[in-house]
Parts: sequence; C-alpha cells; structure tokens
Amino acid sequence: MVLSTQTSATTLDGAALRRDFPILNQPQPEGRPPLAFLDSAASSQKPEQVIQAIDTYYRTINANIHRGVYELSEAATAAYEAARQTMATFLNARQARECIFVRNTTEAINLAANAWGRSNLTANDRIVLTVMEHHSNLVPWHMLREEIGFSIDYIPLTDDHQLDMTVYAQLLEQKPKLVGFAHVSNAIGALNDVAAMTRMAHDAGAAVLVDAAQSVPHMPVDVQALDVDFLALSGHKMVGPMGSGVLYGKRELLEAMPPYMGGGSMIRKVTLDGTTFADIPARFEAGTPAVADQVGLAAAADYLTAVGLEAIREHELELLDYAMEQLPSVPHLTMYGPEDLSKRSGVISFTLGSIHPHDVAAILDGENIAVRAGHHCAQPLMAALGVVATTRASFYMYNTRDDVDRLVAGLHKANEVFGQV
Amino acid sequence: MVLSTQTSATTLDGAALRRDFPILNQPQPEGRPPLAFLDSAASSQKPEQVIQAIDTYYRTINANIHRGVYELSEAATAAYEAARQTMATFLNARQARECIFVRNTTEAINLAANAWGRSNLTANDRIVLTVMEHHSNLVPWHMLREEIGFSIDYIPLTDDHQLDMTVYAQLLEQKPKLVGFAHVSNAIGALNDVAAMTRMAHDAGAAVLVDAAQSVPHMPVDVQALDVDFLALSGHKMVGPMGSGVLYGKRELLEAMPPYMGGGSMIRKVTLDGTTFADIPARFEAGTPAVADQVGLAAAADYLTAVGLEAIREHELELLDYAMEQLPSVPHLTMYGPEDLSKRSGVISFTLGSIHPHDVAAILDGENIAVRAGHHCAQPLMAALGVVATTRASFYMYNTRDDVDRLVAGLHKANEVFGQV
Amino acid sequence: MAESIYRELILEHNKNPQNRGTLDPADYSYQDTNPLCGDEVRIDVRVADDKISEIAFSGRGCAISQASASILTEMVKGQPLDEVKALSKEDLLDELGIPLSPARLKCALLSLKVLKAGIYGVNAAEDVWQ
Amino acid sequence: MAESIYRELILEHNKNPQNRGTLDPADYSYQDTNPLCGDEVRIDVRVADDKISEIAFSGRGCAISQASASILTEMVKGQPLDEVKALSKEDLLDELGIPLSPARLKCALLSLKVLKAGIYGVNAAEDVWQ
Ligand SMILES: Cc1ncc(COP(=O)(O)O)c(C=O)c1O
Ligand SMILES: Cc1ncc(COP(=O)(O)O)c(C=O)c1O
Repeated sequence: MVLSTQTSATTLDGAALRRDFPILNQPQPEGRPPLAFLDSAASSQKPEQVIQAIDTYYRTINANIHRGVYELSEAATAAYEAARQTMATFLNARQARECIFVRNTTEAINLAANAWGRSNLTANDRIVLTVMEHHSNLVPWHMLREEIGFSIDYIPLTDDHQLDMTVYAQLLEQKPKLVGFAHVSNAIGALNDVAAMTRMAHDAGAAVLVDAAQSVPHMPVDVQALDVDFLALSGHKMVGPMGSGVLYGKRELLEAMPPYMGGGSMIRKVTLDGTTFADIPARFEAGTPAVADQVGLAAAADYLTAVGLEAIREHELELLDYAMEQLPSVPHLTMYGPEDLSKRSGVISFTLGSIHPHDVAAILDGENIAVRAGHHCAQPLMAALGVVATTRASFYMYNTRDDVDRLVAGLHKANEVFGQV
Repeated sequence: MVLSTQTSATTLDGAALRRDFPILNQPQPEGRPPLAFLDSAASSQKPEQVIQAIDTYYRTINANIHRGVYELSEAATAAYEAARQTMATFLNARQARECIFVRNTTEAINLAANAWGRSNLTANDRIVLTVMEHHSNLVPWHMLREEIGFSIDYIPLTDDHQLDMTVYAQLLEQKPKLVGFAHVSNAIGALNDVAAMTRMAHDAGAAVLVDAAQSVPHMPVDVQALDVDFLALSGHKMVGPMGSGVLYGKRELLEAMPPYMGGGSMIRKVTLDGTTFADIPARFEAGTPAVADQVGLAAAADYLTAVGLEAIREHELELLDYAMEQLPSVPHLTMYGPEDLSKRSGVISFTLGSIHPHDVAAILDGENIAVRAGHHCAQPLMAALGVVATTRASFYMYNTRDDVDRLVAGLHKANEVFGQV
Repeated sequence: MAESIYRELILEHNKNPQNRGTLDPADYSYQDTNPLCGDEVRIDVRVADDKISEIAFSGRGCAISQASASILTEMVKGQPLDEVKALSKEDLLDELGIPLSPARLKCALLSLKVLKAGIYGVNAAEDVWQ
Repeated sequence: MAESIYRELILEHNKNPQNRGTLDPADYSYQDTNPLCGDEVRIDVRVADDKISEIAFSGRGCAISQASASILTEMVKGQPLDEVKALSKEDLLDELGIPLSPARLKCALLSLKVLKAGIYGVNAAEDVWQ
C-alpha cells in the first residue's frame, strides 16, 4: 500500500477543526461516547461560520433579489452575486456568470442534460458514461434517452476498481457527443484523472461533464486547469447548506443553451404569444432563488479555502493510510476500491462476511459511529462489484485517528454479535 | 368602497408581531426612520421562530436523509417527513405524500407542467390561463407548447380588473385539458374565486392548477374545500425560508405522472439499461433535498397557524381599507385592481402621474419605505392595464397604520421632488 | 440501543431461517422491495380449506427483514386466511420483541406487507407501511 | 441617499430631454433593455467625417436612464468616433454626478451600453455593464 502524497507535514488538526462544528460537540446521553461521524460522503456537517452566515442573512439583509430599488433588496442582490463570484473564484472559473446556482448536484446534472442534451443530441448520437456513476448522473440521461433515443456506452471497471482507460479510448472512437463521469466515486472512493480523460474526450470532439460532488469538498478543483465543459457540485457535501449548489459551464456552451425551467428572472420579455429569454446566468435561475443557502455556500467555500484544500486532502489521505493499516485486523472484511491510495479519496466501502451491511451499520450506530450502508445510489456499480450493498465509512477534515480506531473496534464487535469468528 | 369582512374585532397586533421579526427591528443609521417594509408580496421577512428552526436543525440533527441507519440520519428523516405532514395539515391535504417539496412556486409549476403536461397534452389540446398570471405560470407553458404544440387561451380582465367569468365560461366550452390561474394576483392583488372556477373547470372536464404563492401566506387555504388538483406555493413569501415550497397534487394525479428530475431517492431500481421509479412523493424529489429549508417552512406554517390566518386576513383588509381612505389625498395617483376590497388581497399597485415607478420607489427608499417597482413578473398584465410598470406596496401581518401614513407622506414627497403639483 | 435489536431470536432466525425457499406452483406469490435500503422479500403461499397450508419466503436483506419473514411465516402457517387479514403490524412487532427506529420498522414490516399484498392486493397492504 | 440622486441636472434632463427622437435613415441604430427593470433606450447615429454628426435617442424608463441618455447624447454630439470608443463609464457617471447603487448604475449606463453596442458591436459594450 503506497501513499504517493507526502503526509508527514500534515498541517491540519482534525480535533481542533472539530470544535468549529457544533453538531459534533453536542452533549451525548449518559454513557454514550462522542459522535464518530464517518458519513460525510452522504452529507457533511456545518461549521459555525456557515450556520452564522445563514442566520445573519435572515436577520440583516433578507429581501427578494433583482428588480428591488430599496436598500435591503440591493443588499440581498449584492450578497447573492458576491456568492456567485466567490464560487467562481473558488473553482477558478473565468467569469462569475459561468456559475449557475442550483439546489444540488442532481439538479445541476438534470439542467445540463435537459438544456444541453435536448439541443445537442439526436437519436443517432452516442454519449459515454461510466459504471461507477451515482444515479444522479445516470437517471437524467436514461430519462432523456427515452425521449430522444440516443445511445449510451459505459466505461467498465478494471480489476483494481478503476475506470478502464483502454475501453474508454475505444468508446471515443465512436465519436460520442458527450462524456460524463464522476471525479470521485461516492461508493468506492475511486479518484478519476479528470484532466487526462477530458483531453481524450476533447480530442475525440466530445464535451465533458464532471460530477464533482465528491471531489470539490476534499481537494483543489480548478475548472480551467481541468478544462471540463460542465461541472456539478452540491453545497451540503462541502460544509455548506442543503439546498445550495453550482452547475459550472463554459460560457459559450451555456450561452448556446435553451433554458430548463421557466418563470420570473429568466425572461427578457413575456407576451401572451411567447417568451424571450435573459442572458446567463439568469436564464437558468427561474424564480426566487435560495439566496440564504447560496450565501451560506460562499461562506463554506471561504471556510474550505481558509483551512486549505491541499491540507484537507493530505489529512484524509493520512487517515485513509492509517485505516488501511488497521482494518485488515478485522476478520471477514472485504474492501472495494483501488489499492493505490493516490487513486482514492477518503472513502472506504466494505462488506463484513455474511453480515448484511445494514446490520453492520446498526451495530456501529450502537457505538455512536455513523456510517452509511446500502447501494449508495450506485446500483450499477454494486452489480459490477457483485454485491447488493456495502457499508461505507468516509472521512472529512474533522475526523481523527480515534474515529478510525473506533470503527475498527466496532467492526470487531459486529463480528462478535453475529457469532462470526 | 365596501369592506365586506367585519374588521372591528381584529385580534392581531401588527406592532407586537413586528417584534418577532429581527430584521424589522435592526438599528438604523442616525436620522433614518425605522424600516417600513411594504414588499412582502416579493418576499416576506422571517420571524425568530423560523430562523431558529434552521439554526437548530444544523446544530443538532443535520444529516442526509433516507437510507441512513444511524441516529442523526433517522432524526433528519423524521424532521423532514414531519415537515411534510405539517404542510399537509396546514393545507388540509388528505395525505402527506400529496405534498411534494420544491424550491419555490416556480419549480412547483415547472414540475406540474412537465410531468403532468408531457403525459397529458398533445398538439390538439387546449389549456386555459389568465392574463393576470405571474411569469412563472406562463413561461413553463410557453416552453412546453414549443415542444408539444397545444393551444393556450387566456381569460381577460373586466373593467374592474377581475377575471372575466363570461369569457371563462366560453373558453371552457372548448374542453380544455387544464385551467391554471393565480389565487391572488401578485401585481394588482385581485383575489380569484378558486372554488367556483374549479367547479366550472371540473364540470367541463379540465384539471385545475392554482398558483397560491400570494394566497397561502395571507388567508386560510384548504385544498379539499377548494377541490383543486394542483396547488403551488413558495415558503419565502409565507415567513418561511428561501428555497422551500410545496407542490400539492391529488394523489391519483401524482401517481399517474412520470418524474421530472432524475437522480437519487426517486428510483426503485437502476441498471445500465434503464430506471424504474419510486412511489410518490419520492418520485418527484430527486437528490438531496433542502431539508433545513423545508423544516423551516413547517416552522413558518406553525407560526402562521399560531397567529391565525383569519386574523392575518382581517388585519390586512383593515390596512387596505385604511390605505384606500388615505391614498386619494395624493395628487396624480392611479390605482389598479378591483374596487371591491373583498375581491382583493393587501396589495396596492399604482402609478404616480408621469413619474416613473422606479423613481417613486427610489424616493420612498429615501424615507426607508420598501416597495417594489416594475412589471412584477406580469408583463402581459401590465400590457392589459396599458402601463409598462407600476409601483406596488404590499401588506403583511407586521405592517401597521403607521406604515400606511408614511407611504402616503412619501408619495406626496415624490410629487414634490418631481415638481408634479 | 441499536445493539439490543439483535436479540437471540432475531439472530437465530437470521441464521436458521424457517420456511426459506419457494413454492411452485403457488396460490399466491408476491415480491416487494424496500426502496430505501434494497431489502427484498418474496412469499409464496398455498391454500387448502381456506387455510395457509404451505408457505415459503425468499429474498435477501438485513437480519431484521429476513428474521421477520421467517418469524412471520411461522406465525401464519396453518392459520385461516381470515386471521391473516386481521393480523396487525403490532402482532408481528410483538413477536419480534425489539425496539425499532422508523427506518428499521420498514425492514421489519416488509414481510407482512408482502404477505398481505399477495393475498389481498396492494391496497390492503398499504396501511402496513404508512 | 436615494433622494440625492434626483439632483437638478437629472430632473431637468428628464423633463426636457435633449436629442430626443429618431433618425431615419441612420448610420448606426441600436436598442436595448435593462431586463431587471424594463428601461428601454434606442440610439440612432449619423456619421460624417468620422464624427457623430447627428444623434437621437428614444425609449422609456426611469428618470436616471432617460436623463443619462439625454446627457450622453450631448456629450458625444460632434465628437470623433474614436473618442466615443474611449469614453468610459466613469466619464458618464462623472457627468451625472450622483451616487448610484448597483441596480441604478445599470439604469444610468444603459445609454452608454447602447451607444457602444450600436457603433462597435455588442462585445465592445460588454464591459460597460459587467
Ligand atoms: C402569484 C405568484 N406566482 C408565482 C411567483 C413565483 O414565486 P417564486 O419566485 O417563489 O417561485 C410569485 C412570486 O414572485 C407570485 O407572486
Ligand atoms: C458522486 C455523487 N454524485 C451525485 C450526488 C448527488 O448529490 P445530491 O444528492 O446533493 O444531488 C452524490 C451524493 O449523493 C454523489 O456522491
């Protein structure tokens, strides 16, 4: 097991950061240990700074944005557009208007699939996805295919649970219009080489959509360096509010796309006979947006920047490395995902002999260790791995070696309860 | 000017309620009067109770919902589903699953238009809308018409700025598949008789979609009594969070509808070949929802119930009556909307001689009076009224006669600044 | 808390399930999934003299869902169909005898939902799960 | 604050706009709208000897947008096209001489955006409004 990143100089103190997150410091009932939260891949916890940003917004600047002439409305509009600029800077987008505010990754991909897909795909076209996608990067395309009739090819896994680049190269020979894939798999933590895959796609004339739900919270992501055409993220996984998120898109592509939802703010002119549409980003933000949530998202991005995304990545790799040392002591444990830790994020998916993953998670909950069990919204990946479900532990900046130790002890206990020796 | 509702027994003290709303009690710069917030039709302010509900959610129960086996996730799921039950009770829906959580009214209508419309409308069909709709109940239908090709008829206005029921009856003879209209017009405050219009529509075999963005915050709304098929609302206009809202639909209709967005939670099974979908309400809630916002929405509904929607309605009518007494003293003022106050909500739209509505609003802002100016996302209505824009003052429970007095004084001042005598 | 749901009875039925298998032909067969966690249960029933003469379950899922299916089939084998209709979720939960959170309740009740849906139709089974 | 934007100059130009009307034919004509508030401005230009020989504006909107259009047409009438290209938003705002919030800035700058878009194309006008 080789750790490619240098970890000795980790600058991040998980136990200290933990104090920023009120929910992790809640008093527990008598006799219950503190919460070991190992489910950040599902949704992260929120620091004081983000909770305060929402609170302050409602207490001091709330109003509907745009078109308001009075002070509060101007302040709310300014806060919303400043949040957009913060996200553009965070992702290194060329312009703020390349960041469309959405509820979550799922909405981002639905928007891209519908607005870009409907105007670019016909029945004779192909697109490429992968078997490790989250349902949110599968179902929108399945639904669109029902309507339009294009074909979908899937990049399969290698034996090491990475994407098979040989097959990818072959699929590109069929000239797909789009390649869509996760930067990091939520279910097994595989980390894909976005820059290389994007270069290959562009050489073949395909546009690239990256599901960055699991990468943006955990490592530096630069949309210009990666040169992706679309990138989707969820605020709630990056210490931001639920209900916040971004679809990044290259300006030329966004400008050529028809709208997705219709309503206020996204129009230029409405008559009874029809509608003409506003410029980006407004064209894709119909109705009153979740201003407080997007302002909270900007606070989350600022928080991550202050902690340092390089440091977060190192910290998680260090925990991953430690876990990989400790976990093999647990009998009957099978782990999924690439062996090479430099090809992984801080996500560990496993099964424990014949104990069902839910039962493992329930026993861990008895020890106040929060993990997730199930198909992780990646049923095709589960099928490819030959399992119905796994138990998954995922790390974030606020986790510590102690959390890993407790996970290991909890798994021993599960074996014990189920009489699995 | 006749006030049909008895107002002597108003049980609501606007000045007292105002204390629940932190933003209305912010200290102002030296010499600036307190905020007279007369723009609740755009977005309402939030009481302490709602701000606290969001805060408490993030500090004590935040986690991703569904499929989580551990305590926090169960608590978050329970809070989310309890919020759904609260909204169902608030609207008197038969079942919680008839309430789909959405970001706002705009998303609710887009969902209904796409999911119901795509599976129920063909090129030969007709639907009926009205000239007083907000763009969010026009543009989604315009966009769908582009694709499918059905026809749209519009109910026009009478001279008293109400919907023309004679024309409506004629349009129903053409057997439209759907009738969609606002319960209350955001731009002129006209209050439509939903029960009667729905009965007529049903007799003609049409389904009914009501845009209740401007009614639910201000008066009791009972979906069973009104017998509407779909009803859309926004949390942010009913003292709830931005990013929250509900599409109510009758169960049989929702169950027959295909999904709108694809992703996690809304599936039954996903394979590489395709997707089968979950039951309602999950089918329409793809991805991680805005749990904190919907929990905040339930807190808002509880707040409104505690204050009393009858009392809120009476209070607003009382203010409207008072304003109608005072405003005629302002030279050059032209008001829009029904004369009969029982056919109105607490919204007053007006023009002031040749002063542009934005300039009126800017001068009022100088007096710290917040009103809105523009087309109010109702350009076809503005065209029908023969104006480009109006200035609009709108009331909520926290407004007082003092706000009305300041509005009147501000309008006199506007005349003065522009030398309009 | 979570631990106490793994009492002997559950672990025993999970390890040595009763009536595991399928019946072909069967008078009633029904299968359903808990969409939240993927548990699957199928139940096949043969009827004689208005009684459940034979019953078998198959499927996969957590210990709670599978043990519950095993226990349920034991409860109803040989019983008149009428009594099966009257069987409430409390009856099954009493038999299981463990404290369950809302999410795990759905695991525990999946087998009852499947049995009722198979014999009386989906609508009859609805109250089991709402 | 809001009040002070209605200084004499603005009110005067709003009441008695300079160069109001249209030119037909014109060498350059362009119209645009402020989608946020609906202000409309159209500007027609005739050129002789690389100078703006005649200019007219039309449209409707708030006092700021209309007075700004009136003031701008006065500023550029008779000027070489080159200098118009170099005209910055600060130049126009200095002339208006009023404090403006971001929303009202767009009202004030609409005329400059329209003038530049008309003469040099939409891209050249973009920086005026971003
Ligand atoms: C009558 C009406 N319908 C729809 C909307 C749109 O609401 P939202 O912007 O919250 O989607 C509004 C609010 O602006 C409204 O007043
Ligand atoms: C890789 C990946 N894509 C997409 C999603 C969907 O995110 P959301 O539910 O926030 O839309 C998730 C999170 O569950 C994810 O991990």
